[in-house]
Amino acid sequence: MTLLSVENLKKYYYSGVFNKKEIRAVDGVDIEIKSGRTLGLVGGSGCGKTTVARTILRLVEPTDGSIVFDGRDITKLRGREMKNLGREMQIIFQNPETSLNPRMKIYDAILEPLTIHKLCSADEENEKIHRLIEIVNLNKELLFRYPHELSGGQLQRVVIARILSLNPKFIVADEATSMLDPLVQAQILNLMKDLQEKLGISYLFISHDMDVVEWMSDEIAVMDKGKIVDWK
Amino acid sequence: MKKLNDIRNILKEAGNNRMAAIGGAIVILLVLIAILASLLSPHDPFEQKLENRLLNPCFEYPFGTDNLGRCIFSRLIFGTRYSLAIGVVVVGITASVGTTLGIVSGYSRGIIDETLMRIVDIVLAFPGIILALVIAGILGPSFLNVVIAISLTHWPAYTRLVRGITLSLREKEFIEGARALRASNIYIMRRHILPNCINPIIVLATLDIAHAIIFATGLSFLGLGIQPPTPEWGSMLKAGIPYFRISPHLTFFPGTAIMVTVMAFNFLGDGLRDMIDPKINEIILVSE
Amino acid sequence: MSLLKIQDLKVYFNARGKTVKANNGIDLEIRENEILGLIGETGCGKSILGRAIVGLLSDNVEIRGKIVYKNEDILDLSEDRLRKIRGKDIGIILQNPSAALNPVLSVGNQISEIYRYHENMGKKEARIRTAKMLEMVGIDPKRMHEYPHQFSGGMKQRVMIAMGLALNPGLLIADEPTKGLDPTTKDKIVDLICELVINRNMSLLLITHDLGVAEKMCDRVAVMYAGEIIEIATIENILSNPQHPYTQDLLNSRPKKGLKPTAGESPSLSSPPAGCKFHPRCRCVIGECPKTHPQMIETENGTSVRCFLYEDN
Amino acid sequence: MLKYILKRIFLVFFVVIGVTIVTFSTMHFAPGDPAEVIAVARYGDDLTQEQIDWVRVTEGFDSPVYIQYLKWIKHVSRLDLGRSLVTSHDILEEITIRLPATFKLAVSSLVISLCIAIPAGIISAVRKNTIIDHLCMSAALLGVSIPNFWLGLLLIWLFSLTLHLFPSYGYGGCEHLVLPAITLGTSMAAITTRLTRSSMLDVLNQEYIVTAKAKGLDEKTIILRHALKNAMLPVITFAGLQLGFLLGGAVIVETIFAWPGIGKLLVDSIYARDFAMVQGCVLFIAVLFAFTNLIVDITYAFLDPRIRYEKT
Repeated sequence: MTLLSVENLKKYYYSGVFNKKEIRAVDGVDIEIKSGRTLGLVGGSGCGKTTVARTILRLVEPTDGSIVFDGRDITKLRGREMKNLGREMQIIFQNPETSLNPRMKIYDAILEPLTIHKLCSADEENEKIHRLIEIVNLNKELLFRYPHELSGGQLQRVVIARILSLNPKFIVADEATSMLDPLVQAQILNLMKDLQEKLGISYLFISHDMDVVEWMSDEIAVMDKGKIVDWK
Repeated sequence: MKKLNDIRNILKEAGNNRMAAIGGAIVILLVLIAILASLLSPHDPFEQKLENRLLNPCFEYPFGTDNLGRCIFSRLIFGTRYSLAIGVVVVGITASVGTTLGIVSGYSRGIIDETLMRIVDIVLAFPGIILALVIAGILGPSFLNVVIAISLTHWPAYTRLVRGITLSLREKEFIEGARALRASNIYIMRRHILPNCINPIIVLATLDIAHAIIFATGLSFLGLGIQPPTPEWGSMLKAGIPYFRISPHLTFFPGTAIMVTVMAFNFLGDGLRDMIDPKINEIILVSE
Repeated sequence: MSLLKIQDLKVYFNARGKTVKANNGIDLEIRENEILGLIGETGCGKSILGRAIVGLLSDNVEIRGKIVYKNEDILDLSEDRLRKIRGKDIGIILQNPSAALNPVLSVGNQISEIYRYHENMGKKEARIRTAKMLEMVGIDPKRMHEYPHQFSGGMKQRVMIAMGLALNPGLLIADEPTKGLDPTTKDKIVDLICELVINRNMSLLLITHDLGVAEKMCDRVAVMYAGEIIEIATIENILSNPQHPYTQDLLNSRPKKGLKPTAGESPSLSSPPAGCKFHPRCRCVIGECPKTHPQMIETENGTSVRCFLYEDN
Repeated sequence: MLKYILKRIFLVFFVVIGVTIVTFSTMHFAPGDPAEVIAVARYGDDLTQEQIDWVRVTEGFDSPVYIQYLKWIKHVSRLDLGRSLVTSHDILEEITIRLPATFKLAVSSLVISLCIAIPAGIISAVRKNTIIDHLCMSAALLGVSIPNFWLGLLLIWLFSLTLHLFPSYGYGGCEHLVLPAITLGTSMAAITTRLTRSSMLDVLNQEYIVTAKAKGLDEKTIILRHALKNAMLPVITFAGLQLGFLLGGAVIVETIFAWPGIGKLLVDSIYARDFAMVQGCVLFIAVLFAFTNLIVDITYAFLDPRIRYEKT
């Protein structure tokens, strides 16, 4: 069953006040991801892979094209449904150090999605958080520390725990492990694969490292200058 | 409970930072003086005894008397109330207004940001004292008008500082992460941007109290601030000028009082700055 | 013959009251005309070792041990003598090129000042040498008057290389020269450094966490973990027959080898575990490991490793 | 860089418009009926209501606000700031007479401030946490904390009353300039010293200073060639702002020393409730300040290569 299908996705930026230059970051991209599967997206820097991810998540408004997620057309979604969409689609960023609010303790960071979507009452809180940190195997003492006291690998785990609190169906991993050390990268990638098997999450895995993408994805799309040029 | 140990370790850290400790101690002392003014002052600050005009400091009058025979020591103690009040009230207004505008304009960018920044440019186009002078001149001298005059000219400092911080925060991934969670803009500003601006604001506010006090006493010195007979340091200093040759102590003691108070806040501000984020270079730039 | 010998180097500095043992007894030798790789994860103290060699650490740092370069111990050299070595004998390419270049000076100036300062060359002559150097690292000499912000990441890295090699030093230390570069630029930089180092018969100490780069460039490799070196061997031995469990895990974590993960986190340098630093995460812990601290031992094929598994034979 | 300068020029134009609006509204919201005030000035105290109404009509005070503003702007753009309500002299003339005094005081105090602050700031940054650093910093802290009007009084008491070296007020030869310039100069030097030190420390912690050390350069060369240029950028901008501030902002010092500058004119006209003059002064000072800021921005663009050469 296809979870996400994207047709003719376009995103143009306009620069310059007088000479209107049109930059075609994403120029007609078609993507299809089946539920519980991973699509790898590879390409040099500036090929538009990050813009594709941000447009699908509607963090950036697409110029053209349609996005159908879980059977619903979400290209023009607004208001309440848009908010619910936030529970099903999530993103992991490249730099763990800046992915968490430096002033917010880890406990509150993991709890935040639940508070925003008002999904859990006060007494359930503790139990939910402990279950989440077990899944991503983080130890308990870290809960009351601040992000600057944690290592890159630990921070990325907190980000994953945070996202899992809303049990999403689809996660975009935008160069999620490219800033991590080899051993830590292996840990995180294996964690993501286990989560896929256990919870049936599908990934759009973006990276410039071909070996990692091959290990991680079922299908791979290669992008260049805003278009998909090869499909493995 | 969380809040308590945050405050405790800030105090602990303040302890070992010498400047913050000294500044903090003097400030607390001044606040006590202001509160217990009526108990501490030996004489009634308004009672005029013409026979004791222009006495030099003696046992009866520790700081001597002014041209109307009033005890300068008591008037200085009551004066603490006005200076601290102006400092705190002005900073309270300008910090809250300036910060809100700074966050809104930094976060929203686009038209709102442009217009707010142009308004800030216009207000800053007048050298600080000029606008305040004119407003006080028009509205007439009084405590409230002084507060209004200084507040109207001081809020842009916070807006610029906070906008700078918001713009740099906006680039960070955790803001986009919150947007991916579909959190509302208000929530993001309140829960993510504001907490990260608090520390620089505290530092700027402390330095700004010092600034506001100098400003207020300057206005009174020009006769446009708080009018005699209220025992405000600026007006006391101005009243002492005609008798400058024969009894300089009339101007000496109010001047020292202003200096000590302002120095205490500058000390505290510098100490906090070193403790919290030593390289907030633009705080000095913005606050001066 | 050995170019640089590091004997029992200890680098401690205190951060927030705790002493951080960044280098905890390092013994390392760099031979002439050799590319030695220093591999380790973030926070294992490898960059600090690189900077300690040329004395670039800040002054509130406590350094003990010896760094012998051409029978002179760098650690107790006078400031002037140390400056001479830094300019002429040991070049260093610092980690983050976009922060390591002065934004208000032109790229040409930042290179020609080395010639004018150390060999008090005239302005014109220095400019010619700079142009030659830029050409050698693949930058169009006409761009000499441009400023760092007008160069891309890869180009800035080339400027750093040109700066490090300006006075033709005997030893070059390159700290993460390929970090943050996309794959194509990374390969170009690797080839450039290899070519320059080899045909100028210099030695290179390559500091990196990227195994792929080390594989392509190094003759010998030293693996560092939590402030100390745990294995030194030729690149072939490291790849084909890694001895220390950590080196094995490091190699298995590569995508080619199936990204096999190792549990746990690398320890903090301010409170490292007792005994062998790797024992909390090690697959083959034996009785001795958590208690006593293992010493480096020579094993048969010239590899030296710090692990009790190889104690007896 | 051209784009940067054009943007700045457009912004200054915008700010000047805003300034005119603010200054006009100060006149408009001033208490009392402007027509009556002018009538009094023209016909003396015992005047009839018709005279006031006559003035209101002729001066156009009865028309809606924006028309009054437009009329006023027309005059201002032709450099006619109107007449003083009290002395009915031409306002612009009054201001231009006083300009040299303000300019002399501004430049001399800025020179004093920079000559003290820049060396002090640099030395205390380079020799951090030594005696000289603590000395400079406490002096700077004292300078920032002393209100300049009290400092002025102290200097008068010391130098003119007791030592009789300099006149305590008035305008004339350069001996009159000494005390006001020192008062203003030292209090500004305090602020600039703190800024220079903080900016220098910021630069000395940058990575490119480590690169300079790695090239084997000695400390003096590193400071002069690498650190100074970067550290001075914010200081020069700040000095430019201070100059703009001084061309009108030295109100208090001018008042103490009876220095016939624009600031003093403004204060006197506030006392005399001569709101036309107040408006003229404020407008002149603000526009002057806006243009000095523009010049500061443009010089900054030349000094900082990151703006001079946008990314190719």
